[in-house]
Amino acid sequence: MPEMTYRDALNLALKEEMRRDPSIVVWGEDVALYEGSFKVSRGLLAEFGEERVLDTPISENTIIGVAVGAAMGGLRPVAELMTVNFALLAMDQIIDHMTKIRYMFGGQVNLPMVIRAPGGGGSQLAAQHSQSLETYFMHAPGMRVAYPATPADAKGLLKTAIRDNNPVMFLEHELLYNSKGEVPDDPESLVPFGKCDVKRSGTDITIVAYARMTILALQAAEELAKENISCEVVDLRTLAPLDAETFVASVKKTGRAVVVEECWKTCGLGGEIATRIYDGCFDSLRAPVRRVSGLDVPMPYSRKLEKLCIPQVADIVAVVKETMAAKY
Amino acid sequence: MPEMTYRDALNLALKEEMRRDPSIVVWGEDVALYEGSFKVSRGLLAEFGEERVLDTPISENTIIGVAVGAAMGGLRPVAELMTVNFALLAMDQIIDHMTKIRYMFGGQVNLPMVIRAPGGGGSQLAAQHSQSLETYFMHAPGMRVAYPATPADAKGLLKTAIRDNNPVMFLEHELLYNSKGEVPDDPESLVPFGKCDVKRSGTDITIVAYARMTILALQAAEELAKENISCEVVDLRTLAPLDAETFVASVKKTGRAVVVEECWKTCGLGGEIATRIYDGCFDSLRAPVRRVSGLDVPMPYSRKLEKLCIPQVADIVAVVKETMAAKY
Amino acid sequence: MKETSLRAILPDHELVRMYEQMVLCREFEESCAEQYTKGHITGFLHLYSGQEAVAVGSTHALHKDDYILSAYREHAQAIVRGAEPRRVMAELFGKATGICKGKGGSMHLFAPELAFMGGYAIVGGQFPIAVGLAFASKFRKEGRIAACFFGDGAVNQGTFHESLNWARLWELPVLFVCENNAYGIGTSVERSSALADIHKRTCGYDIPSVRVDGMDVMAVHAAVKWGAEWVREQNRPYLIEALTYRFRGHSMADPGKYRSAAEVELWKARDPLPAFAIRLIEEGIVTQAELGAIKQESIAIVQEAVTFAEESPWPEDGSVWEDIYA
Amino acid sequence: MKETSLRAILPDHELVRMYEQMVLCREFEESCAEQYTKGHITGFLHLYSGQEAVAVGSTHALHKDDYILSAYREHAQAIVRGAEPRRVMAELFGKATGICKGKGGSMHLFAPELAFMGGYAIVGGQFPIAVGLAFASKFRKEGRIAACFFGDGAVNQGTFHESLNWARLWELPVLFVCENNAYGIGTSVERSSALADIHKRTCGYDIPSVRVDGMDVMAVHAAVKWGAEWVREQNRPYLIEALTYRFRGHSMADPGKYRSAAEVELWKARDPLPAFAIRLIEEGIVTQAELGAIKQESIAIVQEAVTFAEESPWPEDGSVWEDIYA
Ligand SMILES: Cc1ncc(C[n+]2csc(CCOP(=O)(O)OP(=O)(O)O)c2C)c(N)n1
Ligand SMILES: Cc1ncc(C[n+]2csc(CCOP(=O)(O)OP(=O)(O)O)c2C)c(N)n1
Ligand SMILES: [Mg+2]
Ligand SMILES: [Mg+2]
Repeated sequence: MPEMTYRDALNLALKEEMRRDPSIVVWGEDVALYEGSFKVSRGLLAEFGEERVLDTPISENTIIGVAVGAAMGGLRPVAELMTVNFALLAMDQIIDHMTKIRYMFGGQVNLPMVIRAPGGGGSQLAAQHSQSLETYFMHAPGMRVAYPATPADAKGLLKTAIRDNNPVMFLEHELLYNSKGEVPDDPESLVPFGKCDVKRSGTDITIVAYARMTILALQAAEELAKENISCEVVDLRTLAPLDAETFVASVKKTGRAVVVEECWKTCGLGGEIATRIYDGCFDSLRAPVRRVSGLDVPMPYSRKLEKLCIPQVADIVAVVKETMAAKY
Repeated sequence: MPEMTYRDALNLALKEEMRRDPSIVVWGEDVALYEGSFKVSRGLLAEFGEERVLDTPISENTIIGVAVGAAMGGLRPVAELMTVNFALLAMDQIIDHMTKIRYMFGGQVNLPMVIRAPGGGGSQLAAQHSQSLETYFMHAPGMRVAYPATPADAKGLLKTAIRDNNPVMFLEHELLYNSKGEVPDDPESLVPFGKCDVKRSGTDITIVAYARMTILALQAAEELAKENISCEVVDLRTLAPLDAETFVASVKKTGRAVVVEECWKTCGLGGEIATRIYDGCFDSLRAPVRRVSGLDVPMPYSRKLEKLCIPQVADIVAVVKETMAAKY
Repeated sequence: MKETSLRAILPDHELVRMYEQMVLCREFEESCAEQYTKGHITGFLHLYSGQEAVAVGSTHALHKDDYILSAYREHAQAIVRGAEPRRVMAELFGKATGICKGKGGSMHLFAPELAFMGGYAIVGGQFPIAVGLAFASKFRKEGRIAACFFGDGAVNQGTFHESLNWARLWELPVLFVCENNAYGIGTSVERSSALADIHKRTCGYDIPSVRVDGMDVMAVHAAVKWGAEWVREQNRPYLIEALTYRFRGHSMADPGKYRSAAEVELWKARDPLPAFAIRLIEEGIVTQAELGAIKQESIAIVQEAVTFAEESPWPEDGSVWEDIYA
Repeated sequence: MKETSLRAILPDHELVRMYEQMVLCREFEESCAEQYTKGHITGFLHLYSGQEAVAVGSTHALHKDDYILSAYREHAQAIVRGAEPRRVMAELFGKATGICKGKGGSMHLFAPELAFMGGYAIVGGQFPIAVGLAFASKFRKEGRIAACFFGDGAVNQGTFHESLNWARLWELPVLFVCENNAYGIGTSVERSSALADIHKRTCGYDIPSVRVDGMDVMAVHAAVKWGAEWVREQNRPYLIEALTYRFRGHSMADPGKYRSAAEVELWKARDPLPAFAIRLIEEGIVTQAELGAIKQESIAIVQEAVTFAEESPWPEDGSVWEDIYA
């Protein structure tokens, strides 16, 4: 398997799918001529031409709404929001339209569309540009939500997203674009939705995470192994559908769980995961499920403060140790 | 204490506060001449004139953004979103601006503003007009979120909201407008933020609820009392700040808890409440915390189906009984 | 000046059909009001009475496969496009036989086989969707245009602006049709729009536009005919503002106190139904007796629709989980 | 035609002050670039070099208490308004002494005591806020106007439309100033706007507007002077489009390949700094030697700012929880 970056894996997924299916079109701010502000769409305009790869005005709600219409009209649009923060300008088309149209119209139409949105914090972009909004998308029924941690999952999940006949919110982590890993080169190798991936097996405690938090959880597990704590790291991969079965089974085995989420803690997805774990493992849990979360503050700019707001490896290590030490 | 409706209690709160403080201004779609589509602003234009009570174009994002600016400029705007559903068109100004401005500008400015938004389902208004979006507001730091269940709380909380120097999302339930109750007529009688109200004391199980769900919980408690199940009903009143102390103390006492939420279950506020209960009562809980939630579907129009999507008294009764019966 | 003879524009049977549809829509809406009062129809109910010339004039000027999108006052748009009144009524009753299985209700009719692409309840929500459908049509070289209907209140939403700019920039075949009935709920155009001449608001996008008498079905027909062909040929957007009026309140919940009785009467005197009937009679296209028969026929269709809706089954409980995902 | 003598417009000391500020801003930005390369400044960094005539010409034409709002390319706007360069630099370093205590960074400068009401990083986010400030000023009879600066890319956001309509409808004193630097990141105005003449986009709102040479500080000054007074007297919005250019990439991350070298050179030949310097010398307002001194002075100010920022303490960890709630 060739090694490539998360960015290149996404780029390859787009290219392979666009070659396969001429009804796939791509648009967004600066995705064509400029090749994307994170260069994920590099080479698309050159290969597929300006009929299929289009730059748009800065009009996020309409970027999504036009995709909704085009999907109703028989195409498979992949719309990029330059960053997920701008989804807040498009919540009307995302939540009021994209996720509801199929249902409210009695199932008479499919919306095979993908929204690609880079997100997450950690680059000192301050409050308006560092948000982790995944919980907002998980909360609303009617769409799939994927958020890969590795290049292989990035490629396989994006291909699945594009082939899915449902709307998909496809989140990408800005700090993972340069991360490298092996990626299957078979264009038919897909990663299914609704299946967690156990990225590390362990026996003492389960760490449930997603996207960049998975990478940090794996680093934490490595450190903890030195102290003889054996962590199982479960990567959600898709937030919707949520594969509770896999992480519940893991916690049943280990008896302890920590959830790592980059988003704000209050009403973040970590509360949902924790509740599902309690639902499924009430009598096998040996300690309360702990959350390692983004702080409940707007993101500060200063790197000194920013670091406090985003879960760090050391935070995970500390909370795992506390959970292991808890006596009940 | 005079008896009045939730609607009139809100109306009175607006009037009393506007009489007290001339910097309070009110605007929204059809709030002035038409007196509000739910008539909460009845009589305001007549009493306070068109300088302070203004109709706006149908431009929700700007309705909020203008309030943000006016608050920065020294006024105390109370902006109405005709229904909370339209907050989705204003998420940019609500989440990117209103909740972040104070922080990102280093605390140099206050935003004393209130967004009033009627919401909730149950009137066969279908998917785009029946949303319960409270979790979205709870998730984002930087604002207060109030959601009263009774006329007294409606008046007292709205007055607190208007006097607060922070942005407040003030939610009102459309099906409660005609509900009646005693309301203190002292204009200085306020209801504090961040304090749950134990609306019924009990010993066997705690039901945590808010807004209309509190009313249903009280009805359920009444029925359950006939079967000798003693329910304590805790009404959150403000979702942010969240008074976990009170409901945790209640569950410590009863040993069992059910959370009732009108919103979608997945990543709804019920998961947060449940997790806080587990955090606080891990060793005193006698059964898993159960959620009675809105179904994870866009709201269907047909009343037959709609009823299935919104928690009903019978659902609460059933889940409480199951929780009481659970053996661990 | 003598008006052009109707026969010079359309064949007799189509003219009669147009009149029949106007009457049918009026009867349908009046029946809805009755069913709402009886509690059979619930939720929001926005009636179209008074505006029939717009839906009928437009639809007959469009190709059958041109896309139509509308807001929540869309019963007539759907029925004129060919939706069965009985299935529309069943939808309003929330029955399983409804056009959207009871899931959409009054504000969300949808019939893709008729290229009727939906009623939308978020004011301004349909603009970008229409642009997207036009994009798909152009991309697939289908030659269909997207006709997007909306109210005067919708033009102050950001999506109106974003969509006009986008449609012109990408050169897409969208026909924007504003049904200016003078009010958005209780707020008049003058109190919501900086420029009350709505058709002039396209000047900032290099999009041509025209204002037309929306109470005159043939005037609407002519404007849409010309506009739709221009859009189709140029692959560019165009906007038509039709001046019209709703005879009832905004929805069934609205007593309509913000309009004077005199104003309402003035507009009722311009009712598009009798106005069109008179022209049809004057030109000898129908007789007075035929007019009566048309009305009876419409009443019968609507009554049958109500019976059908009443007798139809409720959706199965299990269906609440269906239709979310493909 | 001979241009009006500068002295007939403003006193010597103010003209010199304007030039000093233009030089200071340029030096400040160039120093930021250097500090970014060294890793002292992080995040997004959008420099203003090339556009100085707009901030300087505008600010000097406004009253000191008129509100100013801008986007994320706002260092110069803040400094010209009176923000201390050292506190701005400290903000960019993320230090506790920064103008927003290190919480805002480059894109979110704020100085309410100077009526500088903020840099905003959501394209188009500042429009309604400016309208709200104008409302507050009018309501409180303060006589201040709100000057809202924004880029060419921002005019396609829904908020632009909603805010123009609103400001005109409510008759509010907002001066909209578009800094048209021809690109929104890599997309030219022609490729994003249906009507590339941005000032003409106000026609749909009955708002007057003008286009001005944004490389000429006195032309900007004249346009803003006239516009601001008109806005103040009429209590109505007005829009100015200033044609300008950024000499650097969109942000430090942008190599700027979408612009030809020839185009960049053409604009650099119109650099507002030397152009203004020549006029000041021609009219005998400054000498060549004084120009040199001004530059040295600016360099010193900026160096001091960097030293201040370097030596300033980081924010305390505990401050992360401060400033959210009042
Ligand atoms: C985004 C949004 N805001 C507000 C509403 C509430 N609302 C429903 S209809 C309406 C007035 C719309 O007026 P207009 O566009 O003129 O259409 P008409 O009802 O006259 O046909 C309003 C404000 C809504 N449905 N959606
Ligand atoms: C709502 C939103 N969408 C997209 C972006 C990303 N973005 C930042 S600057 C920019 C271009 C803006 O161009 P313009 O308004 O012309 O300002 P300029 O950078 O030229 O000063 C874009 C698309 C953003 N910050 N906010
Ligand atoms: Mg109208
Ligand atoms: Mg620009």
